[in-house]
Amino acid sequence: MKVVAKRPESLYYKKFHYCPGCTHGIIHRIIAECIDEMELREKTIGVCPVGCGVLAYEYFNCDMLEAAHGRAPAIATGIKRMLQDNFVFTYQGDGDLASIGMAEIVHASARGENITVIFINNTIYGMTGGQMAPTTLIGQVTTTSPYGRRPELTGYPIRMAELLATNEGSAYICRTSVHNPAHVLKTKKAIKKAIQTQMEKKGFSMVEILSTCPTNWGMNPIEALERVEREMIPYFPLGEFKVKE
Amino acid sequence: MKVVAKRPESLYYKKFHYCPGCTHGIIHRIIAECIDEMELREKTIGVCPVGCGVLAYEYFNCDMLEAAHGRAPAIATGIKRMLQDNFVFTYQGDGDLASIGMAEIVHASARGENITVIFINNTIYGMTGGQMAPTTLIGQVTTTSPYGRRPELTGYPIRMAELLATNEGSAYICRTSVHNPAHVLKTKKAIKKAIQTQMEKKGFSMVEILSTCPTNWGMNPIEALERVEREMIPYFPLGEFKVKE
Amino acid sequence: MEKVLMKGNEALAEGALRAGCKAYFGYPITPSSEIAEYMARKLPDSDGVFLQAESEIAAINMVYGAASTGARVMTASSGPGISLKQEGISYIAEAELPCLIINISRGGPGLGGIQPAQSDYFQATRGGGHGDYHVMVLAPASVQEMMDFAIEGFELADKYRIPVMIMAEGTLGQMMEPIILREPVTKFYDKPWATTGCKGRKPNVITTLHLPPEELEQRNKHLKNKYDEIKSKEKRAEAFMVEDAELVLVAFGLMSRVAKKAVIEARKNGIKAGLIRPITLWPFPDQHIIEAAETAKIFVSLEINMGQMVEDIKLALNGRAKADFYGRIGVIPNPEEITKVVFGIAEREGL
Amino acid sequence: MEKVLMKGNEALAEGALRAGCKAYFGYPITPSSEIAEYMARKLPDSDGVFLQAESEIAAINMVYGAASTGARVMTASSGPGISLKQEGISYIAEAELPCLIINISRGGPGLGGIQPAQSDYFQATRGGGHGDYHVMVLAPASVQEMMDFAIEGFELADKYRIPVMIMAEGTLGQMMEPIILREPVTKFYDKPWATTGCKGRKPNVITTLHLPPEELEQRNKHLKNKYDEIKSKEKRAEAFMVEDAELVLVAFGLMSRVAKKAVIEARKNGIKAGLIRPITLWPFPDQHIIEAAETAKIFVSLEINMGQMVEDIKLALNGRAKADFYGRIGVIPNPEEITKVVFGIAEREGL
Amino acid sequence: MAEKQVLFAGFGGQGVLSMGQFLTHAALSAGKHVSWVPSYGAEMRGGTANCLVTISDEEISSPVTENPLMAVILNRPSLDKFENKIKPNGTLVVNSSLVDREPERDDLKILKIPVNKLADELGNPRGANMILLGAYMEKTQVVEVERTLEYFDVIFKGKKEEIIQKNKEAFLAGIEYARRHW
Amino acid sequence: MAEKQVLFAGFGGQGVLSMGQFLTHAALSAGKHVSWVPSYGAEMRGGTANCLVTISDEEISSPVTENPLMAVILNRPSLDKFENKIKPNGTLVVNSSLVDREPERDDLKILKIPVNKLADELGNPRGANMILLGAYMEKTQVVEVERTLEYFDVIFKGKKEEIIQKNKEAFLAGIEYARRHW
Amino acid sequence: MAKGRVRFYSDRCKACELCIKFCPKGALGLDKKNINALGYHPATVVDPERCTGCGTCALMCPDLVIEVERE
Amino acid sequence: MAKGRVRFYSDRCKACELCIKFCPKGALGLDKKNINALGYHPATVVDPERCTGCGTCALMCPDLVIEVERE
Ligand SMILES: Cc1ncc(C[n+]2csc(CCOP(=O)(O)OP(=O)(O)O)c2C)c(N)n1
Ligand SMILES: Cc1ncc(C[n+]2csc(CCOP(=O)(O)OP(=O)(O)O)c2C)c(N)n1
Ligand code: SF4
Ligand code: SF4
Ligand code: SF4
Ligand code: SF4
Ligand code: SF4
Ligand code: SF4
Ligand SMILES: [Mg+2]
Ligand SMILES: [Mg+2]
Repeated sequence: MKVVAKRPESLYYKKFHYCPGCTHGIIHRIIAECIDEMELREKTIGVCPVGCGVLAYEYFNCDMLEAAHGRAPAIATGIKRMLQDNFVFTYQGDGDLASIGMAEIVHASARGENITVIFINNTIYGMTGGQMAPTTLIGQVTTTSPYGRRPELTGYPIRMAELLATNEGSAYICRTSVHNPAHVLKTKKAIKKAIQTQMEKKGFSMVEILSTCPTNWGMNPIEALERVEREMIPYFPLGEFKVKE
Repeated sequence: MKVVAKRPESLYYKKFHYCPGCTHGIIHRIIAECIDEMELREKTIGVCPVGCGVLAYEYFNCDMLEAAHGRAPAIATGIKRMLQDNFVFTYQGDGDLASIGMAEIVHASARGENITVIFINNTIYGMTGGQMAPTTLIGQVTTTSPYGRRPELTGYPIRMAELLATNEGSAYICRTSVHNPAHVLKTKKAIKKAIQTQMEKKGFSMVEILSTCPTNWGMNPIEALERVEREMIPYFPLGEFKVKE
Repeated sequence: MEKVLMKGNEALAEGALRAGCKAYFGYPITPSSEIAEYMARKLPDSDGVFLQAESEIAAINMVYGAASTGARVMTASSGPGISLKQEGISYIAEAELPCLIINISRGGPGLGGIQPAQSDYFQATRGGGHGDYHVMVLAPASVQEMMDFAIEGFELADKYRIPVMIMAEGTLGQMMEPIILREPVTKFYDKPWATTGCKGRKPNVITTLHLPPEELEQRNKHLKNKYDEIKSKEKRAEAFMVEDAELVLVAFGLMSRVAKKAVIEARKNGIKAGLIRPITLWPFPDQHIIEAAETAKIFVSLEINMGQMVEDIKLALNGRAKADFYGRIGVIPNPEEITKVVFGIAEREGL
Repeated sequence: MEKVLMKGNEALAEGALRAGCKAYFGYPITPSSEIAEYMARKLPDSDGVFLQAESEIAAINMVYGAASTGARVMTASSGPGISLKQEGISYIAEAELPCLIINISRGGPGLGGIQPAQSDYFQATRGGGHGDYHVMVLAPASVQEMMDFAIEGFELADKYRIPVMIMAEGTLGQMMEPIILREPVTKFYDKPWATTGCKGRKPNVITTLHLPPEELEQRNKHLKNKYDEIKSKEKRAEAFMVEDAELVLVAFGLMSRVAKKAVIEARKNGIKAGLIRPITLWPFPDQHIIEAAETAKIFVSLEINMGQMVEDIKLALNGRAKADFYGRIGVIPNPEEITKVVFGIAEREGL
Repeated sequence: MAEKQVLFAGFGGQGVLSMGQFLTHAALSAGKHVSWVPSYGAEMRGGTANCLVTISDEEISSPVTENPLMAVILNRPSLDKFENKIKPNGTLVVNSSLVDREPERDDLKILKIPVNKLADELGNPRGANMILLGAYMEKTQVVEVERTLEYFDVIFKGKKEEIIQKNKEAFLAGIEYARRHW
Repeated sequence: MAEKQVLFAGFGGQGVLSMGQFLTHAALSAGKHVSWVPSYGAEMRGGTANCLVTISDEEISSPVTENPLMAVILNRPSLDKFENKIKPNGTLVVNSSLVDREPERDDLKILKIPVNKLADELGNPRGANMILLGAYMEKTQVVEVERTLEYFDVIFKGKKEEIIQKNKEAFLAGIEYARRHW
Repeated sequence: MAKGRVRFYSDRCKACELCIKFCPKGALGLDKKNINALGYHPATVVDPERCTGCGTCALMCPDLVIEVERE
Repeated sequence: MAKGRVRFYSDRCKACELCIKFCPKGALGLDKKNINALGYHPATVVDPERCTGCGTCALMCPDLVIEVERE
């Protein structure tokens, strides 16, 4: 018998605190698989966000830091500048990266900072109980857009991949999704490519991953995956937005 | 005899503190002329940056506020949300807007905030004595890039107009220059269009104006204007990047 | 009067609305987020503005902008967010813009925990930002006061052109108690300094820049005079059984109710205990402490931190009596625990 | 020994380099910018990293990241920028990451002015951020000390795993004096906790999150113990003519040199004056105050602010002697002015 | 009635907080002084939740306590955490569907009820908490159950009729269970 | 020598700060204790600038003072601001090219010199400050001028030879002027 | 037909049903008879014969519940 | 030829020479004989006859020094 699926070495076997069916868990696993397969665990330093991923340091079996809300790219910059041959990644939600941390992510990208950002876009603030995010879709009901997000009041969801792709310093920018097995595999590929980009010192890399928040969307996990396909992908098209050769 | 040129009502006749030949002065004047010509002085609320324009409130003859460094768009948002029929503008340098104030400007634009931003891009921190800005050109010597800006260390100059144009909320985004009379006139036109955009409640408007800093560039004022044409415009192309109808 | 069961955070938000609050700018953070959420639901009803800012920094600067138009406006956050607002608060204090700032406190430092704490006392009372400035700080102890102090806070803010902070332990924001709903405020202050467009008057300018040292000194003196006036008029505290007290507990916020229970227990056991509850943390009600020192031999500062308010008690006492400290962090200590502490100290001090 | 004429800011930067500083992250602000500019020129020589951050917030978080790899790193700013760093400083203090933070102070609040001030004393000593934490604060009084304290600051930071702040008036950063260049530091501390990749060891984690209240309380107690240790070992002050002094001036930083001159003048006129100069602002050298109170009837806190350190003096005195305050803002008062103040007080007090 | 403090504890998803709120509302309707203090932590998913309800005839000074008179425990970790905190001779109500050990204290009045099983049987798995609450209130009468039933609609004001009905059914099932087994 | 404090004041662009630095370096080279305290304000363009140089044989306690012994004044606003601060019987050196009024105090030793004119004549308009400094030092000998000339290259270390030469010329022109007119 | 073997660490399962939904062979279901310590009816193999060991269930499981082997 | 008249508020002038550079008629120059209170040789009309009143000088002047009239 050949082992097809097994927990990766780069994850401890601690239970995740995530809600049932939340795709944070899937993404953790595939990041860890990439680190295993590229044999980087002992060289890796990960930076957690404030957001549902805040405790990721309890799961990843490598050196980890916990950042202030939104500042992971600055912390990663500090680390990477001191340890240029290590693999440094951040794991950030859409509130963390696209709201409070906007300046830090835009500048990390503009500087061509040699770090890899895993960006979990679930169109909501999960951890704090379902407030609006900059990525919340038009019409979406959240606790701070109780009548649905209205563009005349709060504008339009920000497409971070497209925005960061305008920076020369961005070397690899891609948007993927994990709403079904095929896309999980594609996401894994993208993460590997992002890591490669960093290890080849080409500049800033980011994989934006469309993710679910069944709890705060008020859906069961399967409905949530369906929403990704039905509502999110049309506004947040998948694909590579920047590939520096 | 017909008066061809005269100080605009929207400026006091106080002497500017700007260095000889600094184009901040030209830009002040044409903003005031636009306000005069569109009869908006009594409805105007301007927000000054921290930067060489910090004292603009001593020059503009209308209600004015002085913001914390980089936060003018947030302050303007607070004002505009309370006074939706007034004309609210910010005046910001490239350190103010593109460095410390990156999050505020991106979000004001993403929200489609009905404000007008006059963005003075002089590729340097003027007020604090010539440090590097996010817009500093490759190779440019500043006090914090004493060996010339090197992309492998600090990435590439950010093109704010292009970056903000990716936001749906941006209604009018344009880049102009004031390095000769024809472009001064074009800049004035662009400012009017931006104001119009706001008064028609179409959303966020910004005019990025290429400006000089003879003092910190170590040039005389005329050489400085030549540099704008020779070095800045090739990297920061002029034109309209977003015009929402 | 009919009482309504409400969460502390919601009562505070409702109080702000009744005080005529026209805009809320804030960034979510536990345990304060219900304030934003309540405002998001209710402000549109009164043509008010709810806007979730991109960050605490943006939020406090939106408050700066909106307050400068003369409207009653507010923001709410918790420790880490309040830290981020420090620059903005310093600006607002200097510009003398009235507004309400809420800190529903949690444990720090760093990300810390989300459980109740009072460890932002210094930050609130000593001005965590740069420069010589103060905000008025009110510390409610019940859900009713969450509502009442929101209303009172706006009044004080307008009266003195000062940012007013309401600081409450996370638990007070999260818990429910029945409260009486207050009448809406209908009288508002004139604000001739507001920047609303200069039609019919000279332009107004709001700035905090004062390059000539003399001008800067003048501004600082002006602020100091205002602070001195507030100190002379607005110190508030609740005193409970202090007339003959030999041992005085000092505690604010929800913590003071635990302390009250301990005082009752102590009295039952013949210990002459009393309680002073500072209602204004700044200005600190030192006069109450000084008066109590006429009978009291020892003061015990009870705080959900490592010892901060105890300094203000010592400053008030200036050697008149002993000042002790008992603190926890991340938990509101229980009446049982505090009672034990009181008994212990009373024994030690021979009371 | 040959002396070199240097600006205070440059001497500080050079001191940091000699202490083995490997990275500088900062955002320009008057009157601190020369530190960044010096580092930008010199750090590349020693394969160090100079990076102008996009903001003070980014800068302090870059410091967090770089310090966590075990390197000696620093940032510098002035009032408004230090306010913006408050959240980050609270995180760094909790995470116990050694680093150097410089505040070349100017006048506030708000944008204020760029002239010298000491009005960030509370912010520095009381932790302007959220939660119970402290940074060590050193206050140099000469260009030589700007260099010396940079070296000493890194030592203390590593020794206690604590952020160390050097606070100096703008003028001290801007002025030139001849100094002796110190020898480079060659011995460094082991940092087994650093996150450098887990090759050959178990993974390291640096976090400030402690959700279980017990864990949070434990962390806070651990920090408090450390702070108590520092308080018992590291209080520093310079005493000048205090043995028999009846009137003791207390002043720190450049201001203390003005005070010293006033003491000399006063002594010439038969007034028994003395001076205590706190070198560590936190921990505050209260023992020096208490000892001086054996002869002194009155202490006068001289500050370039509206009265902040005077609270620490009062806390130290606890009623043992009077404490007065004299302050300016945006200007360093002159020896002539201070001398007059001293004469006035001496007369009033009958000394 | 002297002051009574009741602790409800279980997983985040078990409706622990709303049980407490329901009781608080009921007590308020019955003219009591009340307070409801939750543990909170939306920032943390998947943890345990609890809340403390105080009911009194007089003004409530301290709404917090470490030693409640009664505890209603919905899962094993909560039993481990709170068993020893209950006041001597207090009451402990346990969801025996999820708590797989016996309480250790012998001074407590212990009431067991397999609510998940009962809820499954009732065809209303989300009703477990109301079953438990019904049983608890029937047995202890901290607030009169009859009055509570009168106020049922008021307490659930704003909720869909169907939901109120389902909750009432579960509540009644709990009362029923208590009458039969306790 | 007792402690001497000299104030230099003028427009930002007039080289006021470097005059002071030059004097400070010269005094250091001559074995004195020195300090140089600038007004600073790169944040504000177009304002006035000044610096205070202290020279002493002993350790300098306070490097600041409000009442300098001497003031070198390059423009009118500086005269207005500082005339009354100079110590009784002190020295006031004035750039008469730009200061269009007479000093009012009569206890001061007043030395006037039209440096902008002289600099224009020298074909070195940026040399005005060095002319003034040369004249001032020659007249007052706060630091021996001969020694200063010896150390000229050291003080300007790192500058282009041509620039040093131009500065020296201007400095000498100032000495010359002082010898002839003062 | 079975060429695969799946193993469930049921104490971790949160009954999200993603594995069930995406198993191409319909081999999985919830175990209604058991409640794990997290309070859920965990997922399990209802028809082991169908499993081909394709690994899809493990690929979609957010909680590292499933290990898959194939012949 | 002159159809224009320019007026200089010389006390404001900082001698940046932008007006001089952009005057299409070469009508302007610095007044080397005067130094204004700001310390500059202010710009002035050296050849009034040439001025057409086109306004370019005022358009480029950063310091509101110049007023232009045209016939
Ligand atoms: C400075 C600061 N502001 C706010 C918070 C509160 N907070 C914690 S997580 C979070 C948002 C999380 O949303 P997101 O980044 O989208 O992550 P998710 O939980 O959705 O994965 C917020 C606002 C905080 N901890 N610190
Ligand atoms: C929070 C804060 N950080 C830094 C500064 C210092 N500062 C003042 S202006 C400025 C940059 C000005 O550059 P820019 O915005 O490009 O304007 P310019 O002067 O070039 O017109 C800086 C860093 C400050 N006042 N406040
Ligand atoms: S709250 Fe949302 S994002 Fe967070 S763990 Fe639960 S489902 Fe996932
Ligand atoms: S420093 Fe530069 S930008 Fe500022 S006024 Fe002078 S020339 Fe203009
Ligand atoms: S391995 Fe494939 S076939 Fe087997 S249970 Fe999992 S998904 Fe179904
Ligand atoms: S996907 Fe995993 S957690 Fe979800 S039901 Fe299947 S085994 Fe359980
Ligand atoms: S108006 Fe035209 S022609 Fe006349 S001086 Fe000005 S630029 Fe020259
Ligand atoms: S453009 Fe204006 S400031 Fe410049 S030289 Fe001409 S008149 Fe003077
Ligand atoms: Mg999210
Ligand atoms: Mg600039």
